[in-house]
Amino acid sequence: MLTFKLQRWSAIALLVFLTIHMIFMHYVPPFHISFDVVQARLSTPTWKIIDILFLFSVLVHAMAGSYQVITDFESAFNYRKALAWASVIIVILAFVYGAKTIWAFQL
Amino acid sequence: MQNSDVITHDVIVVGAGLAGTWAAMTAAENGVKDVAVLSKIHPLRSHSGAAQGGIAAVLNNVRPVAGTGPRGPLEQIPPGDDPVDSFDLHMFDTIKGSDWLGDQDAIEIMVKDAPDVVIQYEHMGCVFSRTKDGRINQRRFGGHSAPRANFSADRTGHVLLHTIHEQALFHNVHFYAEWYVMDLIIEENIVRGVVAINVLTGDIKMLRAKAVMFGTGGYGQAYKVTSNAYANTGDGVALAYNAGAPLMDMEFVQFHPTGLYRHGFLMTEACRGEGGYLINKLGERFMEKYAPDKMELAPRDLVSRSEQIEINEGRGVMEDGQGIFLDMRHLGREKILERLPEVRDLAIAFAHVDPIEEPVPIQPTAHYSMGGIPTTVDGEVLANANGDLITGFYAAGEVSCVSVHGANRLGTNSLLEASVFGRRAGRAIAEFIKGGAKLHPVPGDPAEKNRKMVQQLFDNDGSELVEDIVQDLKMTMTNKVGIFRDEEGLKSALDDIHKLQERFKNIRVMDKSKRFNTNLSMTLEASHLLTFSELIAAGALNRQESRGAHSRTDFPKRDDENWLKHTMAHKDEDGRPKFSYKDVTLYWDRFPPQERKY
Amino acid sequence: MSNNDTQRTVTVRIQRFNPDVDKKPHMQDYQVKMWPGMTILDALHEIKTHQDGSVTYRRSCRHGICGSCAMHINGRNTLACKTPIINEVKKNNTVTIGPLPYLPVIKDMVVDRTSFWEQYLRVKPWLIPPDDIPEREFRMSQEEVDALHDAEACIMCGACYSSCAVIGLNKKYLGPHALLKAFLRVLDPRDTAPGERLEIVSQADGVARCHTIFNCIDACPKGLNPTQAIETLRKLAQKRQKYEEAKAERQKHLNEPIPS
Amino acid sequence: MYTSTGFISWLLRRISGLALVLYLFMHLWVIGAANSGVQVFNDRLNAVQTPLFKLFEVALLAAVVYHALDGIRLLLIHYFDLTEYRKSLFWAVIILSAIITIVGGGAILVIAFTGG
Repeated sequence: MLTFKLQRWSAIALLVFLTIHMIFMHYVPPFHISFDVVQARLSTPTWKIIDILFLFSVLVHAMAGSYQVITDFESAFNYRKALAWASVIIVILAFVYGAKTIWAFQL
Repeated sequence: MQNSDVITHDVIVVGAGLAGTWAAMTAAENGVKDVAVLSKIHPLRSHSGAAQGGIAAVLNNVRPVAGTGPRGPLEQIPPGDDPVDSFDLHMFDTIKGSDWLGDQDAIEIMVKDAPDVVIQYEHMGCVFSRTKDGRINQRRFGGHSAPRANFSADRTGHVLLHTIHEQALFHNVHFYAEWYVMDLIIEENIVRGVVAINVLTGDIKMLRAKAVMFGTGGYGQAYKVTSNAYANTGDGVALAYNAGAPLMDMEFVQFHPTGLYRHGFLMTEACRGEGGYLINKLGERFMEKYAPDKMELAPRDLVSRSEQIEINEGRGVMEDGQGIFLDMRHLGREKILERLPEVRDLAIAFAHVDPIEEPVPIQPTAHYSMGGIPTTVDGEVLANANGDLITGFYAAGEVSCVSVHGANRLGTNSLLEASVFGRRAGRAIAEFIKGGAKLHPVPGDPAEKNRKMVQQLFDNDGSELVEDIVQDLKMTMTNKVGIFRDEEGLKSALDDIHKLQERFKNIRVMDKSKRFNTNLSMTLEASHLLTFSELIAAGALNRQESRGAHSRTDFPKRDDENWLKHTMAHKDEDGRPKFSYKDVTLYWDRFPPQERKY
Repeated sequence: MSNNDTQRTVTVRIQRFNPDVDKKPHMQDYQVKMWPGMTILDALHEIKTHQDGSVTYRRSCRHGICGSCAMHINGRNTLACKTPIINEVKKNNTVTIGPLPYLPVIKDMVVDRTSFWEQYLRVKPWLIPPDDIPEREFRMSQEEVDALHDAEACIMCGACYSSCAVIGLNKKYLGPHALLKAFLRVLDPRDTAPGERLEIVSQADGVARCHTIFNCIDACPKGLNPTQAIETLRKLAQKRQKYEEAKAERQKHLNEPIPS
Repeated sequence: MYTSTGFISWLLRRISGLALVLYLFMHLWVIGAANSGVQVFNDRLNAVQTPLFKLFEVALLAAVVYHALDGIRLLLIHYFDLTEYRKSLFWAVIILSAIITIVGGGAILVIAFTGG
């Protein structure tokens, strides 16, 4: 039920963040993306917060979804505890890596 | 006897419908630890679940609105107002319905236990329809002079069956689903156990028990048009009869007035209870002629006969004139959807008729077996007309004959009978076991005997197909032992049955595999049909009167002088039935026999 | 529909499999002469009793209330007894019949429903009533009864269970039938263990495992809606405490008339 | 196998979901180049902004749009008890996804090939 809830709430968050992300990255000029473009955007704290939250919700949604897909198989279902921990670790690692990347644009 | 072939339990219940499950659950509830239920189909598939209209009990929740007559609207009885219904009234209706053949002591017990049983169902989680203030709702039913059919839309049997099955599971009753009982072992009037085949594997085992209880249901499959399930082949009555127990009042077979045309599926009596009409080809409500007072809500035997007369005199509907219309259009969409949803689905699925818009074609259909294994009011099986018992053998429900239904059962009294006497049997079994009942030895090796019998059936490379014999039997029973009977027809029926029994010796079983061989069980069922059909015809031939569901055109009057008694059939040494008779218990001062008019 | 049309001969294609003799299932064709109003079950009966006694299937009541004869007919699960054959033989004059999918086959159309009944037992299908049992019935309003309709009308035929893609992958999942039963007890005003039941259905193999595929609704021969029951249980599971309190409050008035 | 609109939607949802998970980690790796300095980032990003990758982007858009709309459908069904409308909602999602993909994907391609 926890997975289910995480997935539902992250899905709702994603509907907001992803729409923003898609529009700004693909449909608002400049259309060619480079370091400067990203840095210009990320210089405002609001964008930084939005991107951090976006990153977090997308990771949660992705790993909760993958976990569900995998544990639907009865053989994997029996190892669901291990798989859950693996998912959590992947989320943490990817989040740290992603957050570091967002931070990198300040340089 | 190999030990691994024997299974032992304290109590073995055969049949998992209402009566059997009630008995098993009650015995377990009362401290018997080792209760097992055998059923040839999964317990929740039992035919009790097909009952639709309701279960009778004097609860006094509902009364007719004053001044609206016998078919007017109903309302809940406000707190403090006088009750309209009473035990005496329920008793009288049942006795009159039974055409005075019901044993009045048993009827009194059933009627007085009824409210308690229904309330227990409710407390166990049964979902009943409700009145405005939240009590169990009640409706009218044929032959009942007050609204006392407690119902759950039109699937009452279904919800009762599921409820009681859940409770049995809760009380750790062990279920053997898909085990077909093929032999009952009684020696020296003491029950020893049963032999059963595990349908899944084909293994045949001896199951020993201190007490064996039968709740195996009725024998409606002997007729061509029937509301009964494929499973209702009267296995219980045939097994008991073959094992030496007597059978009582087998000639009384109820025909339900409203079976769906050609299919025979039940269109519940509640269709008429809620206000539906019966209409002939001329558009007449013909029940005016036959029961001016109760009209469509006269008892089933009377309504079925009236329909058959209309059909025989050429006023039937449909292409072959064998149908009658059940008209519910005036009830309105809302009432039909709320109260009769399942019936509507059936009519749409099988007759392609929506009762909201069109009248539904129906015809009388074989429905209920009043006769069966004679028992006391505690479910103990009688060994003879003197009242001796078969130790450890119990029966309740449609397979038994207590007898509360006499010559004709009233609607909603069957669910009640199965529940009340199933529960009483359960209590009696618990006392019997706790009173130090013993496991009696089994003489010989009955399992091996049955294995050989099956092998013989497989080896018998005859030319007859089981189905052809069964179909011929059904035609004979319907045409000659049906709603109307006479001496000539019954004699010829007996003749037919004897010939069919001979033909059966020349059968061929098509499937000879071990695993899930339903061809084998159908063959054994057919032999049971042939066994008890003979008793129906012979009992009907002997009974030279018309009473309830038994209607002789050559003896159209009831004859209390000679025939106010139960028929008991025993198996003679030569395998033919031998008849004796048992007195009916009557309260002469309270309910003396009178003419039956509606 | 002309009389001639309803009485033509049709092909019934049956998936045959007896694990004792066959390595794998194979199809076998039978010719059956239709009569007006014939159902799939009637056709099977005709085949079994006159052509091939080894064709095996479960059946009992013949009118859609016992739940024995659920099988896979022309690609969907339904009750053989409730399906007119005329509606099914439109393509090539043939109807194809097999066992319920995703379940081990015992013989021909007979499947092993063990997991189905195990899941049914897991939700504790029986009512757990209050300690204080009144002399008369508990009071319930007709609205409260109506809310239970789908769960109470369920005949446990297994058509939904064996149409569910999740069951196809994972027999540990409770399945629509058991969740429908759980719904019946959770919603029943008389049941005192809604918390315990919601706990059971909230486990990893409970309501969260439902992926809203809706096959159960499409398959149900009684027209019931298990998905809706599952959605309701999901909502209740997320506000369990509040629901338990509301129910405890309702149970204080089980002996009192429903106010009009 | 039991096919139905619900089954198809479930299958599409899973396939698009798994594709998006793969894409997500690729995306993280590409953007992660920022950790290695401006030059690496710009090189890597230029590599994935060629016209070929723009075509992949349209496929990505289709997956995201379908996955999101199907999710919205499930949310609507959950919160507003719309199980009765499951089939029409499914077709609505398919049609809407197609429209958005064509319009949005067209825009991406137009921008890419006209140089923005």
